Amino acid sequence: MTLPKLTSSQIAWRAAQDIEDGAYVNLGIGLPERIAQFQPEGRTVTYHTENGILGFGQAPPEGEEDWDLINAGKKAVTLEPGASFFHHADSFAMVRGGHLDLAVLGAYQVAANGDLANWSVGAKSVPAVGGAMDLVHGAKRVAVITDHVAKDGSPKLLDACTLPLTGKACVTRVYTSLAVIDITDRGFVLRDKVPGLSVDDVQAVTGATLHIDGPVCDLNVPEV
Amino acid sequence: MTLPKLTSSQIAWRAAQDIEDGAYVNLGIGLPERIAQFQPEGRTVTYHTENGILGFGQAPPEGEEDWDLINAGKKAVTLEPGASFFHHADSFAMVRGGHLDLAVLGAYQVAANGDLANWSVGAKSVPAVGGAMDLVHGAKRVAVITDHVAKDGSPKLLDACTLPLTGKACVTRVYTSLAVIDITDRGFVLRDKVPGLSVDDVQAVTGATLHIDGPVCDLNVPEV
Amino acid sequence: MIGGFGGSGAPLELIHGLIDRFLETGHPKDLTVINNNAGNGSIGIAAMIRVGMVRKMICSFRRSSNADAFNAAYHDGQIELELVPQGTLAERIRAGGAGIPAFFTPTAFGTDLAKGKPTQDFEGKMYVQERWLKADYALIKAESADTVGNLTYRMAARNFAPLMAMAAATTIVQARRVVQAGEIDPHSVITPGIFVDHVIDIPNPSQEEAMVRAGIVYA
Amino acid sequence: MIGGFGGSGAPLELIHGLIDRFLETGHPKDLTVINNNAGNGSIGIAAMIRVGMVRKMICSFRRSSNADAFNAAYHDGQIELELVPQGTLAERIRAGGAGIPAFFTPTAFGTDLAKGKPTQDFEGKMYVQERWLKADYALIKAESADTVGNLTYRMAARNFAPLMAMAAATTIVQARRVVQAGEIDPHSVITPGIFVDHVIDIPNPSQEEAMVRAGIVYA
Repeated sequence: MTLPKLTSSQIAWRAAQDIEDGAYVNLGIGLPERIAQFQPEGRTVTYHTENGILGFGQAPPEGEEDWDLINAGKKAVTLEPGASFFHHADSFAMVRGGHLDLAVLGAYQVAANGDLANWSVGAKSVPAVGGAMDLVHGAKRVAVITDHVAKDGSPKLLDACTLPLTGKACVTRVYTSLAVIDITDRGFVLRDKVPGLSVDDVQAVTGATLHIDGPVCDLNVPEV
Repeated sequence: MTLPKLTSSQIAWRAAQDIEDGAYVNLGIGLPERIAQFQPEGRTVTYHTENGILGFGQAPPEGEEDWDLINAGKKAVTLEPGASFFHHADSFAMVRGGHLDLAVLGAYQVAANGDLANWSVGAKSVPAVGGAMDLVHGAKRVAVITDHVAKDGSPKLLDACTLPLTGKACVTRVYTSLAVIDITDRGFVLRDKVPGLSVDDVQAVTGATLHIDGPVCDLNVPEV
Repeated sequence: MIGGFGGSGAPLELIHGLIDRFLETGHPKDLTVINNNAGNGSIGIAAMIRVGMVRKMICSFRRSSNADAFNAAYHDGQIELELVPQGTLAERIRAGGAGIPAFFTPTAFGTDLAKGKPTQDFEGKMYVQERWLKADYALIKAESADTVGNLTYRMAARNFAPLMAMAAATTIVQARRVVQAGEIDPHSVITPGIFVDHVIDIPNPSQEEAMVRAGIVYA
Repeated sequence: MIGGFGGSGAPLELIHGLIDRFLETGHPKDLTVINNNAGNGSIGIAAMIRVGMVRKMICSFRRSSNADAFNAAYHDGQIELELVPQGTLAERIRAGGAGIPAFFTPTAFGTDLAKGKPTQDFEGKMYVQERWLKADYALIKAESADTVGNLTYRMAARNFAPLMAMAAATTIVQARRVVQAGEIDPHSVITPGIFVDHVIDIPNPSQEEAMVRAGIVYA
């Protein structure tokens, strides 16, 4: 049986719904970046990038890129009114100092105590860490956006990470292709699940206990 | 017998002769500030003030003060071409990070090992420290400019300071009303003395041994 | 935390508004005030001390020709003083804003101001461990502010303000000029809006030095 | 230390001048290079690695679609890597420039990148002690420089450059525009001239991202 699941864009859409008006947000390279395009209308969100911009906007049309105006993913961006430039130490003062409302990152693995592994797949690879280890300790909320399981079908949500950690006890919410899960003192708490799946269906592909605490909502996401 | 001695302006004049072309210099509040007016012609010296200006110049004419353009002594100043403004953390990064070539401070007492006391006269006073404790550890050279003895005639140059320290082993040269004295691994070394005084005359009002290492020059200072 | 150094950068209108509220309601009181100085003349922080709102001052330089309010309260034991070297004060505030709980500095090693603090040898030299400073509120004065809180400052009025804006939970700014977002060049922003919570338009702000020289007394 | 992040801010003309000298004279070599990345494409730092000038890279992010030069040298064991979280890298460089030999950060606590480093509890949370980074030389790219070395930067090309200028014994700048002292507004100076030793006028600098995309190979 293939489980019904959200597309990457749909996970990004769902994560975007939780970003409050007026928030300062850092979106990690890759899938998290796509959250910006689903920002609900009427909300003003200010995006931060590690390389020294607050208030950047969408990508410019092809051919109009200015390669001094890029985000941490090296992609060309544009500026919104009220943008500012600053150096890397000030940029990470914003991160480490708790000034961001939200950071959203990708994950290889997330543990029920909030541990995150997203920077190294082990000894054979050439490791790369970027700003992830800073972001997980700085933002007021740290969320993860990821497929529910790895490409080989193994669970990414676990009792304990087996890959090298990015940070300990840092993640507070996980948006997956199957569910929205909070991380609490009790561990994983299921908040939303894809319609048509039972709690047992989601539990079966999760490597740690999913607690139920209040209603579990249907993850109704438009085709995006 | 009253010893011949330099005026305060003359001590400042002598200290100014040692400031090299191109130097970045911080002059403490009070007597040290007067060194700037004796800067030898043909030398460019850039003055730093703790409150966030590099490249300030002399006081404006009375009535033309801008009270947002002041030095650490709260005195109105002007700007030289090439000046810059920065915040207090950047200002003390310049100090602590070793970027200043010279800091000149006043002193209550200086010890033969370079200890300086210039911020507190003891328990009864309301103490004030300002930037002195930072300056003594940051600049490449730390000089003191002072009367050779205290108002009551007691020596200010001592084997060990009796007043609370500003910094340990930080002063490298002392300009006094009677002499120019270096602080070396051996202690005080007499370099210049006021003409007409013998080495013994200077030693008699100094609270630690004055070593001789090479010629002792006459302190020939114009009337200023 | 209150911005300003000497007679430049003090957010006098904000301070005086706070004094007015204290005189009317009795609040806020028992404040800990962080500022380089401990008040000059009879306005601003000096007036806060005189009316009795301040329990503790954290500053680097209290002595001045007219810091009488502080001196009187200090000698009476009504006010507590934490004296911090100026560069250490700036760096502690920056650390508070940057999520750095402690750092090492050569400043004050071997002096009374380092008594009781941990010390450590790095590369053959001794350093003192200093801790971050944070605050519930920062009151600062800016030259221009835009509608998202980006700030610029005038000359040496910048001093501690950008650091305090980072280190306070709530930063309240009085700005001489409030403009639309986009009107300040992104290159010229000194304090990005992320550090700012409230901006009040004060088009003709008082200058501390000028008021002290004029002998003005507030409250 | 070499400025730049991704394809923005790399002082390519300075780097390529250094490569030319190495190819002619065999010097400088066995360099330790500090930069956020470890070279992209076949120009700049990637070219330095390929020609064999670099013994060690200190960086936060080495992985990219075309960091082949580094990958090859790393897997051959010809180059040493010190991987540092990006914010810690920035703060360590700032600390080097600011005379702070060590500081505490929450970043990397409990991870492999904090192994062997001292940790300490402050207010109930664990932090890692990190040390300053200094360098003999910094090579950086500026937009405008004046004759006393005051610098401005273009957009996100600022990144690590102001920090590296502080932390290096000798800072060498390539500037797109060199102007007389006084032509840069003192409020707009990002790097004061005290941190700058040499300025070279490079009116039409190469942009790393554009060169990588064009597949240009240097040396």
